[in-house]
Amino acid sequence: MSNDTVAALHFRNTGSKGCVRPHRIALVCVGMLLVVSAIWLMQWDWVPKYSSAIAYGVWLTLVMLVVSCGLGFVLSVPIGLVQVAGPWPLARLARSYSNIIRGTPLLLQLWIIYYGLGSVLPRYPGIRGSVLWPYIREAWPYALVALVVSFSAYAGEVMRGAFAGVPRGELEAGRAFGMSRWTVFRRIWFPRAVSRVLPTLGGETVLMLKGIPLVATITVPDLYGVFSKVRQETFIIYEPLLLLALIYCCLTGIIVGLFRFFESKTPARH
Amino acid sequence: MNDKTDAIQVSEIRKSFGSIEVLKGISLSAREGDVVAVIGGSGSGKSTLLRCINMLELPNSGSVTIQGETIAMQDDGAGGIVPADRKQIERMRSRLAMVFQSFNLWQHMTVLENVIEAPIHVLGVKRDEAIFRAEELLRRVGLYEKRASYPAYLSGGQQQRAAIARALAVKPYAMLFDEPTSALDPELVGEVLMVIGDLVKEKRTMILVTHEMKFARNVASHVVFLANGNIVEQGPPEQIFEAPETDQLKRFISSIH
Amino acid sequence: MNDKTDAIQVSEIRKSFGSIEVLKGISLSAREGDVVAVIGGSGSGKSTLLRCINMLELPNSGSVTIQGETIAMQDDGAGGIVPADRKQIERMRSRLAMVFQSFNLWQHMTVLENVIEAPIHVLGVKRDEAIFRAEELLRRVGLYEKRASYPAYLSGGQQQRAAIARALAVKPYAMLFDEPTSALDPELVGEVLMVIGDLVKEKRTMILVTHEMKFARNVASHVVFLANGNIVEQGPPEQIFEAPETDQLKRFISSIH
Amino acid sequence: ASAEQVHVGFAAEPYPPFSSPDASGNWSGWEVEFMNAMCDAAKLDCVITPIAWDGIIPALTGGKIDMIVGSMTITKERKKSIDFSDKYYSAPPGIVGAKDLKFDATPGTLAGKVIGVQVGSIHYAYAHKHYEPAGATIRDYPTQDEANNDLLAGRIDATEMDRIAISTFLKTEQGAACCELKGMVEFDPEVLGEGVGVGLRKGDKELKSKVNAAIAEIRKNGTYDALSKKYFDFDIYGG
Amino acid sequence: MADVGVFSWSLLAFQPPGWGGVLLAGFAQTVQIAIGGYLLGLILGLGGAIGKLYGGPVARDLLEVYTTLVRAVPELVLMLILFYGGTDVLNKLSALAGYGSINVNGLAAGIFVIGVVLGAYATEIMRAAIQAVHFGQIEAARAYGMSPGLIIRRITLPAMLPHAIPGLSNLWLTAIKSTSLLAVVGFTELMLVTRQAAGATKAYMLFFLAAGVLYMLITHVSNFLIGLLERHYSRGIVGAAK
Ligand SMILES: Nc1ncnc2c1ncn2[C@@H]1O[C@H](COP(=O)(O)OP(=O)(O)OP(=O)(O)O)[C@@H](O)[C@H]1O
Ligand SMILES: Nc1ncnc2c1ncn2[C@@H]1O[C@H](COP(=O)(O)OP(=O)(O)OP(=O)(O)O)[C@@H](O)[C@H]1O
Ligand SMILES: [Mg+2]
Ligand SMILES: [Mg+2]
Repeated sequence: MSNDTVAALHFRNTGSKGCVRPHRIALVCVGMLLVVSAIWLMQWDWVPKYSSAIAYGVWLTLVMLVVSCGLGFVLSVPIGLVQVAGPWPLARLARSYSNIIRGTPLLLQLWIIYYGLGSVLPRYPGIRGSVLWPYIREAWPYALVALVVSFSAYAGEVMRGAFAGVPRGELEAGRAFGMSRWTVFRRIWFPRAVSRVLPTLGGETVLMLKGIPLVATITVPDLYGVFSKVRQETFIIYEPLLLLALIYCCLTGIIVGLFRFFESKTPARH
Repeated sequence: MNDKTDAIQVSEIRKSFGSIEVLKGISLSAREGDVVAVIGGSGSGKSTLLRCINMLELPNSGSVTIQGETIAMQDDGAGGIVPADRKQIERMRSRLAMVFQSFNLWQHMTVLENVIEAPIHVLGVKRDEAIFRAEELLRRVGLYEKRASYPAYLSGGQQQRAAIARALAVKPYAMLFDEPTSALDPELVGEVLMVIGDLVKEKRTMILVTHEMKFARNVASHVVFLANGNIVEQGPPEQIFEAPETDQLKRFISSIH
Repeated sequence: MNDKTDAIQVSEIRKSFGSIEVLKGISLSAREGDVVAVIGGSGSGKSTLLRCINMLELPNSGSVTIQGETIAMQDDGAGGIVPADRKQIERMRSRLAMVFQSFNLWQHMTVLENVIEAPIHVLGVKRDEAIFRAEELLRRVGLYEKRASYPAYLSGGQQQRAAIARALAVKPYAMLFDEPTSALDPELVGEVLMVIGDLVKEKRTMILVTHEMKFARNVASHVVFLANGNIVEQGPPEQIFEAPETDQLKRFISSIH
Repeated sequence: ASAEQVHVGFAAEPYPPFSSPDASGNWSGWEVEFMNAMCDAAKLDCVITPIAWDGIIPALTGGKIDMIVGSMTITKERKKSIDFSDKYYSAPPGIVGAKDLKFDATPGTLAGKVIGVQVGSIHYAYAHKHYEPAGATIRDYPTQDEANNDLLAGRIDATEMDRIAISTFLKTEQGAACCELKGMVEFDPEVLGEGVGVGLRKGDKELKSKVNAAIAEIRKNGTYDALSKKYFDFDIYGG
Repeated sequence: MADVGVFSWSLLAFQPPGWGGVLLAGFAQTVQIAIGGYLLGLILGLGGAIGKLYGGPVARDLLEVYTTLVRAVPELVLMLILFYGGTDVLNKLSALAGYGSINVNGLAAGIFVIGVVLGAYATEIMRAAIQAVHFGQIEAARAYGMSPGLIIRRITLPAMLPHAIPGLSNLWLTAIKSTSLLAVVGFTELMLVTRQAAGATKAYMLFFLAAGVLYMLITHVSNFLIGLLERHYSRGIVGAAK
């Protein structure tokens, strides 16, 4: 470690991105070796049998991800905004909401909503006969509610920082041109805030993806559920977990790639 | 000179932050085509005055009249005043264009988008037309080549020129400049002053806070010297710079080079 | 004058960034007590030259001698050179004190802590003694009252003065100043120039990159004009400012006010 | 030397009347007493180690525990990864459902119904094999307890569990109020297996023979019947 | 069924048959694992960050693989892999070395798993924080002849702290919450005892809410302490500490 690497790192950042440097080749070889030996030495005969179940699990996980992040984000905007610019009772409310949700594990929230609330609800007379009953008795609505609530709290915190971080001067410039409050919000505050925190939101989305397996504990058969089924039925211990990890890596890669794409559409910060 | 109407009239503006009174009853008027230069030490309240004129800062008392129309204010019930009609304020502001010391360009828009934003979304100009005019303005301030760049990639001087183009795009009735060159490298000051000099030749009404005394002297039709929230002296530039009356102004002028 | 030894001697320094050659073989020497002012347009390589002198930037070729001791370099096997002995470089650097354009004060330390840091941790001075000396220095630059403040709470001029005190605290053999006033408000420039002027009176060896021509002229014993990575002209200030020979220098001098 | 320590894996979730922890952290239930008797007979120093059911087999193969006493049925599939002792009880499974719904344990009548089962149990395997193809929806619960709870709440129509668990459930006030035994399922040896045995690491021959000997001994000397009487009014060992 | 909506608070008594004592014991376990895992994560993170910034190319690539993988795979899956796979590998190794199977202490295993997961996040947080330190400050240190080790110790680390504290404090809250996942591998922490208590007494809502209160308690106390820390370490940063 020389002085000058320190300097070079700060200046060059990621100047040379060559994948063909010798040590990379060696690393890739080691990696390939691991993969090949995993394929050879481990047991993969169960994969074809479950492939359609896995595909369905991926689809279900993605649907839950998109819906919960989408709705959660929509909720997060007012949650973040009122904390920055809202009247204090609303700001307090949003603050407590965000603190409570972020202060307790998602697993606990899922259980409270499904086993706790869900077992209290049916005891109210009339509910079983209502048109909503077919949904209330399913597990996925509870999962979705818990995920949306969770995402809205985390993203709300991100958006709070984002709104607060937009330089006041730019908002004032908007007002100085006679923009109405709504126009300032729509044209400047919101897009500017979002463009600043796209990477962070990307990170939150990955976290959400990784939180989804917990819904398997309330009987929603997501991707993780499919694999625990595989494990229970075949009694193969590690192989399903490894494949599952691989699939999650791919999904994460896709999410990260998507956010990179959006980021490239917005101007850099520096 | 008396046949010109008052473009901007500020009367008895007072403004406190907490217990500190920053403006202690300032009155000021600029007729059409006037260039009023506001000078004064750091912290004397120059920026605050400018910001009170377009109500980015609400004065505690006093009134502002633009082009004969007084901004309606009402008591806020706590000893201060608040605008009575937000729509009026928005309309007024769209007639005054402000150029900030720190540019305040919208970082998420290209230079061109910055310039067409207010015409389209405030004045309701059609997009094509706004672009046409914006390109003309950018050519004029020498930024046509940079129209597709984001502000972060421009030098300070270029950013300031973009901010001026953005201000001009709303065809403002009057312009407010807050130290348009103080955030710039000495080498970039020149180009911005040149652009402002052009505007002066066009006889645009302007209120200009500046540290560049030489420039103020050359372009201003009227100079106002602010100290401790009061107008200590005002008059034509020759008088202010060559025959300062008060000690305060004399000290101030000698301290600047 | 010839009996003075060479304090800093730079010979045939070349430096490229990628394919652009920024310094094209610069030689320069400062004798003890000399004040060398380096002037030149933006991008002419002034900062790079200064940074090469204390090896913050590694030159591609050439050598630097401080107080008679040449910094040992060796081939890096890729056509460039690298320091042969890191300890030597660290020792050399502790004799040269650099004052940066952007101050570069350590933000997590108070002014006093900034000033005592290098004496204690590089020179091994005892804490009490370092504090004693630091307070003296801070008094001298007029910052004694601010010794317990963090840099972020100081004005630009105060920060620059703190940076100068920090540099003086290592009892440097020579000082390198990189545009010590260009990041400052016009009003703050004065106070920093005054402190530097004091150092000049003490006959401290200095290399000074500056945009303040008037100042350069008053304090420098020798002026070097850089353009495109070459020394285009050098000599005593009177000659450089009053009788420039090359067109380039003439143009440069006329462009600065 | 005195007896060596043996870590006995118990499913961490309560499974009355076989095993459930109380507030002081003591485990009680038929299976706990059985284990104690067995360990005494085999002269083993047994320590209860609760492990989530989901991970109990990896815990065994990974050496965290040395045997599983967790009402684990001996099945062909499981035998691929672990060994079993001889059986120590068996209980045929049945279907419990809400009183106001009409169906029995045959796949045809369960079409369109929602059946809850515990992940990884034989009931889980059975339901997925026989009821799902017939048109029933299977919901997988981490524990039987939660499935029962959802049955009470009306969120599932039925659950499959073994006869002993059924009788315990139907003895509770809420269980009796809402549900009834709809019928015993048709036997399928492939998934329903050969009774419940102690799970052992593959190749752990020594422990296996000790356990088998101990089970035989407590059955012979009456200890087994004595402790079973406290919990059940029928022969839990089965035929 | 009679007591719908009415909690029987006696279930929370500290002495059995109340479950309060069990809950608190689980809570203590949770806090222990969280602290242990967090400290391990910090150590890994600091090493990782320095390795990533200043290490050789191989070290940098390996660290990149570590942080990417760990951050891409759900904690639940990682825990299963590490918890079972880890002890499996350990046993095999010790068997190779001739020690026979060793029994891994559950607490140590939990701390290890949490630490490895948190380490990946801590690496990224600290790396970003180090990079956020204005380069001029490091350059100034070099200009005064400081050696690289001295620079890291005296300038980089303390200057980075204010940038790292927000991320690291979030990570601490994550640490507490992710202990709940150990319930899935049967670790007797707060979540698992909650579930046992709820299952045994059927008072689901009561125990879930009680657990929620305990989690809130610790996050609140943590937030308060973090606030103090932050104020202390962001001296010198304008507008940092409110
Ligand atoms: N939002 C605010 N809250 C509190 N005090 C303020 C605020 N804005 C300005 N001030 C104070 O009001 C005084 C005048 O500020 P103002 O910015 O108008 O000065 P200025 O003349 O523009 O100075 P400069 O030349 O340094 O820009 C200063 O003392 C400043 O600290
Ligand atoms: N690390 C670097 N990588 C690439 N190019 C660089 C680097 N540092 C400086 N340069 C380039 O070298 C040239 C000289 O830079 P230098 O900073 O020495 O100029 P300068 O004379 O100090 O200018 P100024 O007066 O604007 O500070 C410039 O064109 C600059 O873009
Ligand atoms: Mg101002
Ligand atoms: Mg420079």
